[in-house]
Parts: sequence; structure tokens; C-alpha cells
Amino acid sequence: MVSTSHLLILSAVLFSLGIAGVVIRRNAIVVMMCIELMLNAVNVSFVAFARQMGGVDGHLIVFFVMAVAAAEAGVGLALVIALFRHKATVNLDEVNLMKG
Amino acid sequence: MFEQILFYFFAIVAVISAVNVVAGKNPIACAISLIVTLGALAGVFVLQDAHFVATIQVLVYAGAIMVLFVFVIMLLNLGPEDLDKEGRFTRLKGVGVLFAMAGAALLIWNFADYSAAMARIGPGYGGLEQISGKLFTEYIIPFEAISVLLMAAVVGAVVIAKREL
Amino acid sequence: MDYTGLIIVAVRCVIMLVFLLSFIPVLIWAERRGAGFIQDRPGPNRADVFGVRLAGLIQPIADVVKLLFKEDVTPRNVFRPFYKIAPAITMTVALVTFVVVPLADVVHVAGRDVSVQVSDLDTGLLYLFAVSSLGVYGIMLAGWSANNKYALMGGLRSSAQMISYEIAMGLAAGVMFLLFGTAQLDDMVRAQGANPLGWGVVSIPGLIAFVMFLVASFAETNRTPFDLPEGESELVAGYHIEYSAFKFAMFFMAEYVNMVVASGLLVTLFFGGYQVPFLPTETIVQHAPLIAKVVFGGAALVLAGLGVFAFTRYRPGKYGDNRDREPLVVGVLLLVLAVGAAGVGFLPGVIPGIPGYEHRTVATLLAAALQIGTFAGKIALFTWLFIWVRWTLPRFRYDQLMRLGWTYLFPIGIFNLVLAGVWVLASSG
Amino acid sequence: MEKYLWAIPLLPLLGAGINGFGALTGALSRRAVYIIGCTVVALSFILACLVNWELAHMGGHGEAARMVSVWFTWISAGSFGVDAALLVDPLSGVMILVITGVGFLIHLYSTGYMAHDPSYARYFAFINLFTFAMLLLVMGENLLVMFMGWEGVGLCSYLLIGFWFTDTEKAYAGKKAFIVNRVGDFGFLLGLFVLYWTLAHSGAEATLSFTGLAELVETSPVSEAAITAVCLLLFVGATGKSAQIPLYVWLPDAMAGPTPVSALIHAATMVTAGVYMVARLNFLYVLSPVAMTVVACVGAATALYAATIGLTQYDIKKVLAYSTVSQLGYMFLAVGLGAFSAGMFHLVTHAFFKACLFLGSGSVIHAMSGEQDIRKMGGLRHKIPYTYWTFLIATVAIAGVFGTSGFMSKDEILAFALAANPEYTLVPGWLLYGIGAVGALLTTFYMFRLVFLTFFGQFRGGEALEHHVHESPWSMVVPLVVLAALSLVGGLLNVPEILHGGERLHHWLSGVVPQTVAKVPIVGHGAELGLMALLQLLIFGTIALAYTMYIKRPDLPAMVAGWLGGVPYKASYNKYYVDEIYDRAIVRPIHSISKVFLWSNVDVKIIDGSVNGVARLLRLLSEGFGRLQTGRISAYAFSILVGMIAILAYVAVK
Repeated sequence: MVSTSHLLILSAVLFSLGIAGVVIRRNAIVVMMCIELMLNAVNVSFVAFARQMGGVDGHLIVFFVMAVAAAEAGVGLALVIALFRHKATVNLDEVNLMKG
Repeated sequence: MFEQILFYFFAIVAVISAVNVVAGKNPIACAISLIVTLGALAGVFVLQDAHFVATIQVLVYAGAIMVLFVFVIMLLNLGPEDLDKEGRFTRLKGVGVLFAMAGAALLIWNFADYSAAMARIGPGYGGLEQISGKLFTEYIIPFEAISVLLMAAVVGAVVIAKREL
Repeated sequence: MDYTGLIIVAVRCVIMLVFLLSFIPVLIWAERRGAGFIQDRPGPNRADVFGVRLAGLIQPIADVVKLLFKEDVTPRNVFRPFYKIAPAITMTVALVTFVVVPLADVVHVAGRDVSVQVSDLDTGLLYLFAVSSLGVYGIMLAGWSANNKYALMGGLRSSAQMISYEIAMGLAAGVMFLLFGTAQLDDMVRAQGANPLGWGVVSIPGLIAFVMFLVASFAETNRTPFDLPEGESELVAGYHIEYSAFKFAMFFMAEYVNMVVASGLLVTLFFGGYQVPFLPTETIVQHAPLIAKVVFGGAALVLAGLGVFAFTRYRPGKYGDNRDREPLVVGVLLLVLAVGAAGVGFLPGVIPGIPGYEHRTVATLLAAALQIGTFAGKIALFTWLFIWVRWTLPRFRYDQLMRLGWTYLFPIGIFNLVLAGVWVLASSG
Repeated sequence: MEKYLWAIPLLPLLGAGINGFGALTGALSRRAVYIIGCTVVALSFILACLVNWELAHMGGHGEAARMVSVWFTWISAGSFGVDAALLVDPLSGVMILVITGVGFLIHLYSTGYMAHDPSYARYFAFINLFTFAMLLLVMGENLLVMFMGWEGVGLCSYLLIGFWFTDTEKAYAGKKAFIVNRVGDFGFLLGLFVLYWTLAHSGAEATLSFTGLAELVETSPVSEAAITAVCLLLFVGATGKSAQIPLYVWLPDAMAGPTPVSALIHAATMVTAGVYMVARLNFLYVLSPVAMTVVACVGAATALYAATIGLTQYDIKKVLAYSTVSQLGYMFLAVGLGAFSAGMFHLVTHAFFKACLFLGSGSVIHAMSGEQDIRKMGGLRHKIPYTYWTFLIATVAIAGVFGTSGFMSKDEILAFALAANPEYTLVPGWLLYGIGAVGALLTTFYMFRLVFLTFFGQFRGGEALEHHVHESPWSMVVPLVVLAALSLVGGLLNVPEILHGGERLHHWLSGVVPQTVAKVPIVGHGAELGLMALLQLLIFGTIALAYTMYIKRPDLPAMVAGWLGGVPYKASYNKYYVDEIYDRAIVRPIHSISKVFLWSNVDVKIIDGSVNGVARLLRLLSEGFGRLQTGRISAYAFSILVGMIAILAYVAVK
């Protein structure tokens, strides 16, 4: 039996990788993928705790997280396409219209 | 024992390909690496008796979301990022990695000594029947809310991405 | 982990692989000969081994040999890792999809009940979709890594098409899921029973679902009329334009495996799966000796008759080469098979050491064999349908394809799902 | 009945809402507005009658018969709690009867008086709203609900005085009334604060509920000085609302409003709110002889002072207005003497005859097509007989001719003045009596002057106007007749003991107001009867004098005006220049201080400066922080990451 802490550490590592990717990458699509990675890292924690507690509520939350991730990906990618159409780039550094 | 070996295998595969997601130069390579990570995590889920979640992980993430990613990357024909552009803000990049590592360290430090008794589970644990039983009773409202959210996302995506309506 | 269990798993995998792969040459033959038949021409019928042509069945063997020994060209500007892995992904996914499809009812071996499928996951149907949706990666990666605009377009088309039709397919399967109340395919087959009137297709929602599933299957397997990813008149060869030799063969075979899998699913969901019409497993097991004698005896008689007929076709000097001996070889083979069939039918229980058909293991094995045969026969019918359609219908235009998927199948599927819900409620009283 | 208590004030509010809607949209016809406006008040009157009926059958005399209805908890802050609650006891019972009864008659009268005014719906909305506020004022179970009504009637008074707001003069009169009232209200509010503060610091469970207060001041030791301060501050409010010296100046100007409004608000109901308040808070006032004395003295002074002004005015409504101020002075004299029931009695009878007088004057003005100057009238008694007779009856009543309601109530007050209890009244009773008696004679004189100038002699308004004079419609005459009858016989409510009467109002109120304060007989019955007879003689003499001066010898008034170089006459005619004095002493200094100091320094430099300074500071800050908004997503993500790390570190360290 794999102990919960192992899964939590896996989750932590993946989450940190995801957040590092969000911070350092410039490509909008890759940044979104890193966000998916973070979501999945959280899912691992949910599944781990669900198993440890013997309930499946964690699984259901994972289910919802996935649905939200799907919605996010759909809208996010649509945004990327629109962005690409306007600026011919997906480099986030060149998208700074909201600069204060 | 067998389970432990499998877990480490999946975990290592997941982490290595996650590193590739973050560090990869080629967006498609990143996407494929992410798919591998997701697949490995599906394996981890199976080891945690989360059969349904594992299946859904493959079905939704690998089968739908990532297809969309790859599709968009291909549609925009994105190549490896320009090194010049990547070269900018390196200090921020370094600090970012540093902070992420600090975060990881803190998280791991917090989790390392986490120990709690494992609950006993019945034969149907994590299966379709148990999950759907809860989904359509206790969690029916979030479930319906999610369906509305998805509908909104569909409409939003169409409106945003379409050239003209 | 007991070794019997491991062996059983291994045997299951082997059975599945054999079952699937043995279809490939037959299908290639059927395709080419069927095309010839439809186009009123002979089709390939020359390749022979010692003069045995088997109406062109030898041709696929020749093809395979050719592909194996051809030079494997890797173009210069491809993205190598993906270029190399793409065919493997396609083939693997095609094969792996089949693991939840039951080939026969439970057999009693080594003191335990074993189902004749690699895995009886309780999320069977979901697994099916999960894995089959991965198939698109092979095509997409192939198209992208080739660094060729036709290939890329093929890949793009393929991914869009597969995502679109997966929805229709999922909705159709969801209907069956509702009707049978289970996601496990073996339970579905068991629920359908041996009586054709109980099969999935025999109900209004089931029928609509069947049509939708059939259409979606064509799209998912990239077969005409939905073969836009590789439409040769537009994209030359689409995503596999830069592939040659065995990598090409992998794509080629994967297409046929996909056909078999799709047919298998159609059969499993809508046509009783492995169920022998009017002969439930229990009946076969109960009357195993009689049925064995009838089936194998009958088979032996037919085979023997065919063998004798083959001998009568012997015309020395017709071609003036090896082919003159073909009827003799075939006749001998048929007679051997006839003897074998008779032996299988009558010898168990007679020869010491081999248990008779009264024995549970043997009886269930007999049932399984019959059911696998039935299943294969049903699949063959549907694969023929695929071939028939391919050589009959023209290709869709891309916008037509998308419109069909999203504006017809999708709403119909939703409607059908609701209808199925009502149907289930109504029929459950 | 208790659960219907709220219906009494809320019915007029409902009417106000509907009519207000009608006024805004013009969706209601004239008839609908009249019916709604009158019906709600009539229903309230019926309910008020029922409530009083039940009150009369609740418990014996001497015991407090009371009904309380709590609607909801209005304010709840710590130990401070106020309920939206209504209280009806004999005191407020009388008041609601007057308000709704006289109010209904005036509503009815208004349907005739306002028949040609285009803003009928607005008028009825306001006057219904006023009825609501006035009922809230008298029915409030605590000082805060009362204050709500207090402010509400002030607002409605303002709205109705300035009803014809297109006339600058009238709008100005409205403003004046509002601002002068504001001074009084400020005193009232201060009184409330001081009261609560004092109670809270005396260690008692402070409350603003009347019943709670009554118990509280009995049990807890509160210093007399504090009580005096509270009473005086509250009395400042009363002088504002009830037009007493020094805040009476608004009332004569308030005559700019429609005459029924003058009758309802500025004669019968609102201006008596101060009297009611003092009577309601009798338990506080009796603790402070100083305050009592001040109330009595101010009342007496006002009674005399206003009467002297009334002598010389030529505007029919102005005369009545000063008469009202004077009569209110009598009421304050009464409550200041501790004769609360006598004050209330005069309040009721005054409501009858003064409403009748005002409505009569309204009828005259109506007949004269808006002319208010009595010099242009004369000889109207044949042209508008109903108005003449009712006006005459009411005049007789206000003059205090034997047997009328005015006689009963005013004479009782004078009797109490003569018998003032030195424990509570720190000035000699005979002085108050003297002032009151002189005031009464002056009242008689100017009222008959008014009657003679208006109804007798020759018409002085010109041919065209004379031709046009006509009697008012029934809807105006009926209220006049009813009120005249009440003026005549209303005194029967409380016939004094000395005339072998039952003193029924006195007994009715006995559970609410103290009995012990006044009525210490220092003169015998005979002396009292003698004084009464003497006063009657003087009154008839005064009537004769007025007859001589204005009918027989019309040249006499000019001669009298010329005495002493015309100084007394001019002073009286110009209202002793009080408005001018106020203008010079208060209004202009405030104006100039505001202009020179408050506006250019405090407002521009400090207030505007701080506002602009805050804006400038924020702008500087946001320019600084705006730089943080780089527009680069990774920078944002980085800051999120830093925040996450900080939280994690906190959790980890903890």
C-alpha cells in the first residue's frame, strides 16, 4: 500500500513544476498546459485523501475539477486563437495591452 | 511491494515528463509530455483504487482536452519558441524557478511526515456505481452547475474564436 | 499473484491478439477481392505458394513480406521521436481498445470461472472511449512530425473529425448504457441474450443508436465516406504521406484492426455480441455432447464434401505450372481439416485422458469456441459492410462531414438519449 | 382592538401613497382622489372611536387604561432598544379623536375648497401624509416614534405651506416655517440625547418608552438640574412646533398655505403637539418646578403678546393666526401650572372653534375670490349666511362668552392660574391670572373687530367683487356647521365643578396626568364665581366697545391709532418688529459668517481641500501601484507564487 504522504509529495512536486512553468514560460499554450498540470497535481491529492479516508467524495471533486478544466481549456484556447489572429503571436510578453 | 514498484514507476514517469512540459522547447513536445504525465497519473489513480477517475482522466484529459491543445498548436503551427524571446527576463525566470523550488520544499516538508490510518474499502470502491450513486444524489447540484458551466464555455469559446458570427 | 492467474491473463491476451490479427490478412483480401467484385474485375489472384493461391489469400502474405523488406525511408526534416512513435501509437491503441470486448461467455478452467476477455473493467464502456480517443494522437503526431503540409492537414482533419464523431459515438453508446443499465460489455452481452429479439438493435432508441454508431464508426476509422484525413485525391495520402515500409504497414494494419474493433463493438452493443442465436450458453453447456457431435460432425461432412469437390476440379496442364496442383493441395487440406473436426467432435471422452463433453470445462470451452466463431462471423459481416460502403459511396466534403456530425448526429443523439430514458422508464413499468 | 392600532396611522399613509401615485402619474381622477383621501381618514376616525370605546371600558377610573401594539423592533444596538410601538391611553385617545375627527371634517371641506386647484392629488397626498405623521406623533409609544411623527408633521407643514410653491412669497413662508421648526426640533433632539444620557449614567436601564420612563424617573435618582435641562430643551422643541415665544414667527407666515391646511395643521392639530408633548411627559415636568414655571410664563406671555398683535392686523387669516398663537399660550399656561387636563380641554375646544374660524375664513376668502384683507370686506352676513352664523358662533366661543366651550376651557385655565400651587409655580398666581384675563379681553376685542369688519357694515370691495360673492358648496358648509355646533356645546365635556359639572374629561385623563399638582384652593367658591361674573361683564363690555368702534363710530380706530404718536399702534401693526430684529440679529450675521468664514475658508480650504487632497493622494498612489500592473502575465503569476509561498511558509512555521 502506498502511503498518503508519498502521493502528497508527488502532488507537491507536480504542482511546483506547474507553477514554475506558469512563471517562466512565455508561450500561452504552454502556460495553460502548466495550469492543467497544477490542476492534476491537486487531483492527485484529492484521490489520495479519498483513498485514505475511504470515501469517494474526493473522486467526485476530481470529476468536477476535470469539467472545469475542460471549460477552461476550451475558452482559453479560443482566446489564444483570437490572440493569434490579432497579434500573430502567442508570446505572452508581447501581450501587454493591460499595462498600467 | 508490486504496487509500490508500480507507483514509483508511474510517479517517476509523471515527474520526468512534467519537467519536460515545463522545460520543453517545442510546444507539441510539451503537450505530448503532458499527455504522458496524465497517463502516468491515471496509473497512480488506478493504484489508489480510483478506477473511475483513472478512466475519466484518460477520457477527458488525454482524450479531449489535450487533443484540443495539440489541435490548436497544430492549427497555429507553433514551432519552438524563439530563443531571443525566451532569453529575456532571465532573472525573473531564475527567481521563479527558485521560488517554485522553495514552494515545493515547503510543501514536501509539510507533507513528509503526514501519516494517517488508511481506511478499509469495500469491493466497489471508486467504481462507476458508487461514484454515479453519489453524483446523482448528493452532488446533483454541482453536477448541474457544471453542465451549465460547460454550456457557457462552449458558447464563449465559439464567440471568442469565431471570426465573425 | 498466483501463476495460474498470470497464465490466464497471458492466454487471454494471446487469444485477443490472435483473434484480431488473424482478421487483418483476411480483411485485406476481402477488401481487394471485394473491390474487384464490386467493380466487376477479378482482383488479385496470382500470388501463390506452391501453386496454392486460395483465391488471392496468399496475396496479403506477399504484401507483408514486401513491406517488411522494403527500405524504411526517414525523410530529413521530420521530428524524429514522434515520427517514429506515431505508427506504434496508432497500432497499439487500435489493439488495446479491444481488451474489454468479451469474445465468449465465461469458461470454466482450472477450477475457476474465467471470462474470455483481457479485462472486465466495470467502467468498460468508458474505458473504450478513453482509449479509442487516444487513437487520434497517432494520426496527429504522424501528420505533424512529417513536416509536410498535406500530412499536417490530414492530421488536423483527423483530429477535428475524431473529436466531433466521438460525441455521436458516445451518445449512441450512452443510450445502450442506459438500456442495459451497465457499462460492462460482458454484462451487456449477457443482458441481450441469445434471442435476436432481445438484442440491442431491437428497440427504437437502440435502432437509432445503431445507425449513429455505425456512421460514427466510419468516421472514427477514417474509412470512406469519411476518409478525409487521407483522401488521396486531395491530400495525396494525408497523414501517412511520408511513411514507408513497415511504418506504413502499421498504419495500414491499424486501419483494419480499427475496422474489426468497430465491428466488434457494433456487434457487442447491438447484435448480441458473442451470443449464438437461439443457443444460450447454458443450453450449449447442458447439451454439449450432442451439439459437439452435430456441429463438428456437420463441419467434417461439409469440409470433406468440399475436399472431394476440390479434387474434381483437378485439370492437369490447365496453366502448365504449379497452379495445376492447387485443387489437390486444397483438397488434401480440407480433408485433413474434416478429419480434425470429426476428431474434435467425437473423440473427447472416448480417448482416455481427455475428458468428454459432459465435463464442465470441456463443455464451456465448446460453448466458448462456438461463441468465438459466431462473434467472428458477425464481425465479418460488418467488416464486409465497411468494405462494401467504401467501394460504393463517394467521399464527403469536409464541411458536410462537420455539419453531419454537429448539426444532425449530435441533436439526434441528445434526443435519442432522452428517448432512451423514457423508454427505460416505460418498459420497467 | 390592539392589533388594529397600527391601522389608524397606516390608513392615511396608504391614502397618501395612493394619492401620491396619482399625483405623480395623473392616473387618478379628482373624484377618486377625494374619495380615497376622505375615506382613509374617516376609517381612521371610526377606528379611533372604537379604540376609545374600548379604552373607556378597560379598567376603572384612576387606573391606567392603555393599549400597546408593538409592530417590530426598530433599533437594537447593545442595551439600547427601540420598538416601533404605538400606545393609546386616554391622553392620546383624545388626541386621535380630535385629529381624525376634525381632520375628517377638514378633508371634507378641502374637497370643496380645492375644487378648482389642479394639484388636488398632491394636496390630498400631503394632507393624508400629515394625518399619518400626526397620528404617529400622538400614538408613539416612545420618544423616538414620537420624534418621527414630530419631524413628519414638520415636513408636511413645510410642504403644505409652500403648496403653491410657484409663488416665491409662499415658498419662502414654507422655508421659514421649516427652518424655525428646525431650531425647535434641534432642542427637542438635544433633550432626547440629554435625557438618555442622563438616564444611562444614572445606572438605570435607560429607555425612551413613555411607560418605562415614567417608572424610571420614579425609582431612579436623577438630579433635578438634569431633569430641568431635559424639560427646557424639550420645551424649546415645543415652542418651535407650537409657535410660542420666541419661535412663534413662522406661524403667521404659515397662512400662505391653503386655508384648510391652516385649519388642520396650524390651528387644530400640529401646533398643539407641544402641548401634547408636555402633557405626555408630565411625569418629567412635575419633577422640575423651574421648567413648569418657564412653561407657564412663556405661555402667559405669548397669550398676551400675540393678542396685542392680533388687534391691528387686517389680513383675516393673520388675525386668526395670532389668535392661535395666543390660545396656544393659554394651553401652555395650563400645562405649565400642572393643570394638564385643563390644557388638554382647551386644546380640544380650541380645535373646534379655531378650526371653525379658519374654515369660515376660508369660506369668506372663497366667497371673495381669494381676497383676505378685511378692509375690503364688510356686510357679508347677508350674502353668506351659513358662514356668518358659524363664524359668529365660533367667535362667541373663543371670546369665552358664558356657556360656550371657550368659556368652559379658558375659564378653567384662569381659575387654575389664580389657584396656582406655589410649589410648582414660582411666580404669583394672580399675575398669571391677570395676564390671562387681559389676554382674554383682547381676544374678545380683536375677534369681534374681525366679525364686525367682515360681516357688518357696507361692502368695501368694489362692484365687480360684490357681484361675485357667493355661499360655499355643501361640502364646505357641513363641516362649518358641525364645528360650530361643537364649539357651542363642546364645553359640556368638562363642565367645571364650580358650575356643578361632571368634569368628565378631567376624570377621563385622571389615570394619565397627575391630580395633585394644581387646584389648591386659595380663594373661596364665592370669590371664584365673582371673578367669573366680573370677567363676563368685561367681555360683554369689550364686545360693546368693538361694536362702537367699528360699527357706530368708524372714525374712532384711526383716532386710537394716533395716541402716543402712533407708536403703540405701529409697533403692534408691525408685530413689534420681531421679524426684523431676528433678521438683523440672527439671520444676517449667520449669513455673513457663512459667506466670509465658513464658505471661503472652512468649505473651500478644509473640506474641499481634504476631498481633493485625498483624490490627489490616491492618484499618486495609483500611479505608483499602476506600475505594478506590467501587463505581463508571468509577472502576475509570479506575484501569486510569492503569495502562495508566504502562506505556505506561515502554515509550515506555525
